[in-house]
Amino acid sequence: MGTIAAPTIGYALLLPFIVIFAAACVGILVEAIVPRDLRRAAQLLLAFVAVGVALVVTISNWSAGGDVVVGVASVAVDGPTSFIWTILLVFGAVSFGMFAERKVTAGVSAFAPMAAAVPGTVAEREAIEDRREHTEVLPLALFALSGMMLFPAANDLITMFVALEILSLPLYLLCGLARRRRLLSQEAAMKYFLLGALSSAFFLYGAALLYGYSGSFLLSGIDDAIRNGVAGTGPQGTGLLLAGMGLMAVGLLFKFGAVPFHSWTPDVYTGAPTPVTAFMAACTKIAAIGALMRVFYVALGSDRWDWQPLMAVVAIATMVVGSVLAITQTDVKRMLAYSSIAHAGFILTAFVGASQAATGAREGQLTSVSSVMFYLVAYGAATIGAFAIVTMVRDSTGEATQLSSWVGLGKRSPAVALVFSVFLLSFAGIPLTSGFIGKWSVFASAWSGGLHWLVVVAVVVSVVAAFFYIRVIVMMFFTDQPVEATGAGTAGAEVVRPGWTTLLAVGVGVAATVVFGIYPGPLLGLAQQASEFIR
Amino acid sequence: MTDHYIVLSAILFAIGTIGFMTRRNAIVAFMCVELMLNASNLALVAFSHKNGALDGQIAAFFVMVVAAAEVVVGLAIIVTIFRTRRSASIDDANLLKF
Amino acid sequence: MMTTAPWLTVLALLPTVGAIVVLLGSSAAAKFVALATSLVTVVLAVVLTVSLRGGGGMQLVEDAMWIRPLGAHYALGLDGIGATLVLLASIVTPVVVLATWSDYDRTPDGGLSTVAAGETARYDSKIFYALVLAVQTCALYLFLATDVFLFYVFFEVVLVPMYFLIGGFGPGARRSYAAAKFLIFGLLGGFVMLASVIGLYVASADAGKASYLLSDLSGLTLGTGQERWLFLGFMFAFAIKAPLVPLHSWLPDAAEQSSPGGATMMVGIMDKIGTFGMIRFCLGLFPEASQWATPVVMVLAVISILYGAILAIGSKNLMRFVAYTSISHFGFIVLGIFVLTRQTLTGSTFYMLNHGLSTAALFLVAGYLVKRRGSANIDDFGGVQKVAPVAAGLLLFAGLSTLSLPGLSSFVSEFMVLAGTFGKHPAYGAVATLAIVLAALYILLMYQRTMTGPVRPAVADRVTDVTVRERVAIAPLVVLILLLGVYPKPVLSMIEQSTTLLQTSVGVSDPAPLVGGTR
Amino acid sequence: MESVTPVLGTGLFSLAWLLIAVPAASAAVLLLIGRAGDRWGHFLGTLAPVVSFVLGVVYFADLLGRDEAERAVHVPLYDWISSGTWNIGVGLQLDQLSIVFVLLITGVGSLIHVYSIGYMAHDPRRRRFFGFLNLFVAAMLLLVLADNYLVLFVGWEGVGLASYLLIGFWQERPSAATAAKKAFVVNRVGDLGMSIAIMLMLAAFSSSSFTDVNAGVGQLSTPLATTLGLLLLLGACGKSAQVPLQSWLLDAMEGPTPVSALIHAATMVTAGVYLIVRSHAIFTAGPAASIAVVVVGTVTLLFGAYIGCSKDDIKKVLAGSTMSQIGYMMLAAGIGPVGYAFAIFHLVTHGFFKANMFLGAGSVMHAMDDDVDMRHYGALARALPITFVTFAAGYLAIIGFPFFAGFYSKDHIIEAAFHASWVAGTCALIGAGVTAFYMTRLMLMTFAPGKRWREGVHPHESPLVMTVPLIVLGAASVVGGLLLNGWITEWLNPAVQGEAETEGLIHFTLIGGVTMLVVLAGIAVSFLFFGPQKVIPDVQPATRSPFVRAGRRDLYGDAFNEAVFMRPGIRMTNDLVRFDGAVVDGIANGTGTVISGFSSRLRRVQNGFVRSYALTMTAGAAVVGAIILLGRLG
Repeated sequence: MGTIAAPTIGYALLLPFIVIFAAACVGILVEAIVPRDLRRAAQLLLAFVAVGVALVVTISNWSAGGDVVVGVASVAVDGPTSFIWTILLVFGAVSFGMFAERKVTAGVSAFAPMAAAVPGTVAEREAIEDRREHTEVLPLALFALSGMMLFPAANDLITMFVALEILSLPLYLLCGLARRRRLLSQEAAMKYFLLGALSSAFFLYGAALLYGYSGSFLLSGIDDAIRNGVAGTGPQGTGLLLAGMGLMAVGLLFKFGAVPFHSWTPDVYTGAPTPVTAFMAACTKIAAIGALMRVFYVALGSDRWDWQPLMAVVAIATMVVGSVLAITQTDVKRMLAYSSIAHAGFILTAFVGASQAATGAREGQLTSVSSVMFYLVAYGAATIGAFAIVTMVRDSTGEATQLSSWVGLGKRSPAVALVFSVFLLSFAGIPLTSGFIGKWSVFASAWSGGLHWLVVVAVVVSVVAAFFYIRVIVMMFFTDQPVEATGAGTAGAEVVRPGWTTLLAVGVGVAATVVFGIYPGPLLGLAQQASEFIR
Repeated sequence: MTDHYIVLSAILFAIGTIGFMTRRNAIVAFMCVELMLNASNLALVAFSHKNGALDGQIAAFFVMVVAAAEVVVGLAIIVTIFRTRRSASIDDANLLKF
Repeated sequence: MMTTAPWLTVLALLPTVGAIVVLLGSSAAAKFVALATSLVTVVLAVVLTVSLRGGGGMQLVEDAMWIRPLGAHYALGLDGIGATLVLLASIVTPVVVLATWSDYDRTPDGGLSTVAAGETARYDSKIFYALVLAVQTCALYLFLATDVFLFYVFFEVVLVPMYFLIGGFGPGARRSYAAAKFLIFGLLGGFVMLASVIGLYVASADAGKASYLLSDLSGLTLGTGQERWLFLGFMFAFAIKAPLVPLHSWLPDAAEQSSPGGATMMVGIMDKIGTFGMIRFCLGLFPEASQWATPVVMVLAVISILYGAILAIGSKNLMRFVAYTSISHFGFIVLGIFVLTRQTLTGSTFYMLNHGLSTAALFLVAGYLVKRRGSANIDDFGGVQKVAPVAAGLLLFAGLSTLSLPGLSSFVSEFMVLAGTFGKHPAYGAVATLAIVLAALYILLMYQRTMTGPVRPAVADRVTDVTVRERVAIAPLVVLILLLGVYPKPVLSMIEQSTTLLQTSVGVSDPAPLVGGTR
Repeated sequence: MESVTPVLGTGLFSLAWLLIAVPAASAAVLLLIGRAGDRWGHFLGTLAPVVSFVLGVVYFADLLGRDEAERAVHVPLYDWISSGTWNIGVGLQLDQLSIVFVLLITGVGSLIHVYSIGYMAHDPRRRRFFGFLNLFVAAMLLLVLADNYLVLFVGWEGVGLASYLLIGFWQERPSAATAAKKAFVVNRVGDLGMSIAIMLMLAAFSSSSFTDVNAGVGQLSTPLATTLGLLLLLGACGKSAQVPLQSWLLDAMEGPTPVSALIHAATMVTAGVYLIVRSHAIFTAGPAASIAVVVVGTVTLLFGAYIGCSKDDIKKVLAGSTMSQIGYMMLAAGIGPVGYAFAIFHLVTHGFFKANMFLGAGSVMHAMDDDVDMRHYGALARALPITFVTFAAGYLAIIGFPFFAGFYSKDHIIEAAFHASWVAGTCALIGAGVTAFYMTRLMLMTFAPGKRWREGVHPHESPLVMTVPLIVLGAASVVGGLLLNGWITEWLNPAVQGEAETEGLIHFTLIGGVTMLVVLAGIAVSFLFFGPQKVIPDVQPATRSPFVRAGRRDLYGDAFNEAVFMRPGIRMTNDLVRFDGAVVDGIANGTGTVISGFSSRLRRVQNGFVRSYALTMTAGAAVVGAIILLGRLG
């Protein structure tokens, strides 16, 4: 000993993350250097190039094969990581397309011209007239994306915590940047921030307790401790383990939007600018469930008898609350927020099932991780597509998110209503959409894990969930236009033709929903191959 | 001996949690979160000491950095809201509900 | 030549192609395209059915791996049972198209057609026919699928076009409610079945190789408890679709709020999926559990028979009336399936065909009258036969078919079910036979209230006799009902070959005659 | 018991299906052709039963020429329902029994068709009427020619359908529509028994053919055979309007009178008797069922006679009489082998004289502007001489006046009944007296002097096309008994395993003498009340006599049905409709309401306050801890 061995970093494998992170940093510089007129173009170019490069590298690393722990054992680049990175990058890029949209809003972006200006003041009006905009949103989003990539790949708790904050902090800001309805946007930002900070604290304290139990931050170290009982055996040690497990769960479930840690979701999704909502709804959920599975399968997998009942209860609560509350919503974004909660519940059923090779899943059988990952693709595609359509349906006040103004959309804009229906059907789990295959696979994993009763509950809740998606379809296609009521706002919304980037988001959503609904085999196979965490 | 630190950290964490739920001022609420983070730091350091390894203490540094970054973002948000609403009460921001 | 091409795929996709052409073409052309497509489908269906060789097993089999990780195959096959229903789905569709020929055409000023007083259809004929063809495609896939997953997919998908058919073209203010109710019930059944479908996958994966092929699954050995649970999931879904009391409450609403064409597609074709599913999947996959459940199912079936009949007597709305008669008839079909003798299985399968034909006739003729009178309330009619004797005659014929008059096809099937049941479970058979009295009562009461007696002024003003086109639309049904009543043998023997195989695989044999060797 | 094995029909007999096909085809043409056939439809419709009659005569002649053992001819046509062990074919069986029916149906049927040409001349829907009549003839022929019970059942229901269509022929009259429906539904109750009987046969023998059932029934346990017999009896009661399923027949008189003559007097309603006689082996194997037949027959013969006494509607008197006469036939059939041939004998003669009288009644109504109330008749003998004479022939036949048709057929039955049981015999005897009473009453009220015509009624004799059938049937009423007596028992006995004794034409016994006296007494009583010198009130006089009121209300048959079946049935239907709406549908809708109510309530928790969200989270964390601990403890 004596000499300090140079740490092996494994830059090649980390490259996708590094590229995104670096691009974000460069983006900050761009803000400082590039003239205002060119900034937007430069940022867009930068972001898309970075995502493109990262995607290429991820895929090439993945196809080269091999699950490796890199970055001084802090990051695990294994099958699930590669899969999650890929879908994160794709969905990230698609959401960035929505960030770039300017056509629907008459030449300006969806973001505040000057976030610091108090709404309604001269300063704000000037900024509007100046056609200023915050091009920082893209670097911020890139930072968030890099955090999201790191979060599910983190192999030790401290890295995970740092990643959590990297992904959260930019999102807090992004939430407050809506151009219209500034007050709501700011409120959303504050709520998200305060509650997010609280949950981070829970997560961190849980991490500390697990460290206290095992003497290691490494997931494999905790696993070792549980298996072999190294450090804190005895009742006190067990108490640390259980408390740590519980607190970690709180922190992670918060990010995932599971009941009872979901309260922020509807408010933030509603208040945030719709592109940000789409980004959050799709990508944060991916990152959070990735991290959740890594911690609970790798570090706490040997103690799953302790957390499975807990997670089963949470899964049920999440499905039920999300679905039931969505029924009475009157705002599209809010309804989609509750819907995302319900989907979190469905995903959790597979997570609880914990059907992995380590727990006796057979060769060729769908594992929990693979089914969750497939579900994420289906859910993400439909979510981003649905929010993209939300940005297109507008009236005089901006986005017409009141469901009442969607009435009769099927008559006025059949194509858009049809596409939206496809997303809704996918959410509802109707076959020939990817949502159905997703539902099938998560329930199958739960069943494989022996949780037959949970599947039964889940299918019954699915009916309730389907009900509110159908309600929207009814509104679009079957409800008659109310005879022009006197009040404003009841007038039906119109679909504004968006730019190609938003159309791309819709297109990717539809394509993924339909293709993976009809022919999901290859993607499922891919998910299946990439479903085991490295320890 | 270490156990006492752990207990203290737990108490601090609880105070932070309760404070967050009871205080209306956004800054104070946020400070309560900081208190919880520091409780975690204390626990990390204590466990590090107990385990005879340094990684817990290093972790505490990470946490401090992250906390600092969080303050930056948090204060920015709170200040903006304050400028808009002329109030730092978190109960006043109550447009989004149900 | 018949064996090389994927004929079953061609058959099932023909309506889809038609639907796409309908959607792409003009509204005016929609009905012609729909009629042409559905006629080609009939021809192909008949040719394929006739070309079936004996033996009763699956023929014209197609099998391709579809979703490998799930073990789902794109697998189709035609046997005697499936062929019967394929014929039904093929025959009823052109009849529906022709019977609704100009109902949903746009008015000369481009407005939508009126479907009831003060209500217009929500869409025009283009959408209507596209949806009808879509339902047909789904139905054909359902009757051809030899893979559980493929079946399940279409089991759920068919809800969507059907839902739009009800909600978009129904006559009443409550059509959205009825459509939603239809869908929710359908989804409830579908999702519960999903649990069982998944359970099957896990069981087959545990057994070695995940596969949804019927042929693989039927060889699976399941634990008793497991088999029963899985069975219940399937049965629940089928019992909603077929509707068995007490899971029926969606059907009267859906039928009442449907257009006649939509109701025909729904009750005539789509609901057969339930009873077909019981035969193919409940019996095929879970023979032990099916026998375990038989007492309960038989009780429910008998209750359905009587309950539906009594409620039909009490119905005040023509469409609702037909729905309740169907509930009664589905009771017979289910009873026959679970009694599990050769006669009842064959009879039930044949019953599905006959019920489809006679319900289609009943719905469509009622639809002619409802369209003219502008109301489906039984009390709004009276004396129609004086002003529209042919319509009244057709309605009576359809009614007689519904009450299983001997000499008409439905008698053959109903009698087979009843007599077969009686031979094995005399008490059930005897109680179920009460329905023949109730059936006479409900049909003739309805006929008396609507068609006979003094002509009501509103009827005299509005109701005219059916047109030639409308008669031509119903004619094939009439001919088939008569023909199959007098000479059902070709269909029966086709079905029987498959039910014989099924009975063997379930492991049941017919009760021996009380007095042996008289033949 | 050894049974007759039918020989396979070849040659001419392989065309026996034409018997049925001709009227069926004619019916199809008439019903489908539309107005184009209005001009010639009734001719085609009349031709069809005539063709069948001619064919029937040819077959009859052929059978006459055969050995007794070869007179049962089986003509299999095709496989109908083959499934499992069943192999039910459609086939015809021409034997001594069925050929008698064929001749009766097509013979009397042809006459009635001819008569209808005149009777329905002014009805705009005459073509359709003939279509329905043809349909009836086809179905009735199928019924009697079938070689197995299931095919018989097809005909059985077919005649029911035709009966329904014809009773309700004047559909715009609500009473006609109701009567038609009632007839069908009550018949269906009988069919219930019939259906279950056939099911039982299939369960027992895997076959429903007469041959197999007759051969196998001996091996069946007596209770089962009795059950089978009782079920068939239920079917027979429905079709033949026997107590307790009698109530439809009186209402069925709503139909046009030729229909009443053909269907509700001569042929269809006697199908029950045919069924019992055809099923002789079953009743032999289950003697208790035979006793039930006797009881039903006896009760009905009195029941019908009673009703016949108290009606003023000429058709209803005849209907009551029909019930009563069929009661005699049932009684005969129930007695067993000694009675089968007599039952059929009476059935045939009854077919003649009752058709005759119904057509006569039609002729009277025709003259009286469709008035059916006998209190508005009187003195018609002079106005309608041919009708009167033929009617009188029928009258004498039915009361059993010596040497008229009924004299032979009915007296045989009364005698046989006395041999079987003195109770049944006495009842039959009383029935004969009552028959004489009400028939005399009818004759007196209708034809005896004393006009009670409504204003504007100018009776005139019917046209030739109506009177010729009357004459033919009147002649048959006179000589039918003379011709058939003796021969028919010889002819039928082998087919029905009968042991009926052949009596000479002039054959007086003690019972016969007593019968004669009773009949005379009935006539005398009738003259006492309704004689020519008596004033018959124009409207039905009110009465407090419970017996008269009971008779006028059909002995409370309808009241009973209403109280026991209809009203509870309606109540149950209404309750069930309410139940379906409130409970079954209520649960479905209620679930939705509960969920959305729960949803609106739960929404309130999402109150927008960060601090309350934090509380939720913390509470959630506590719950998480609790669950983990509970998991550990459990």
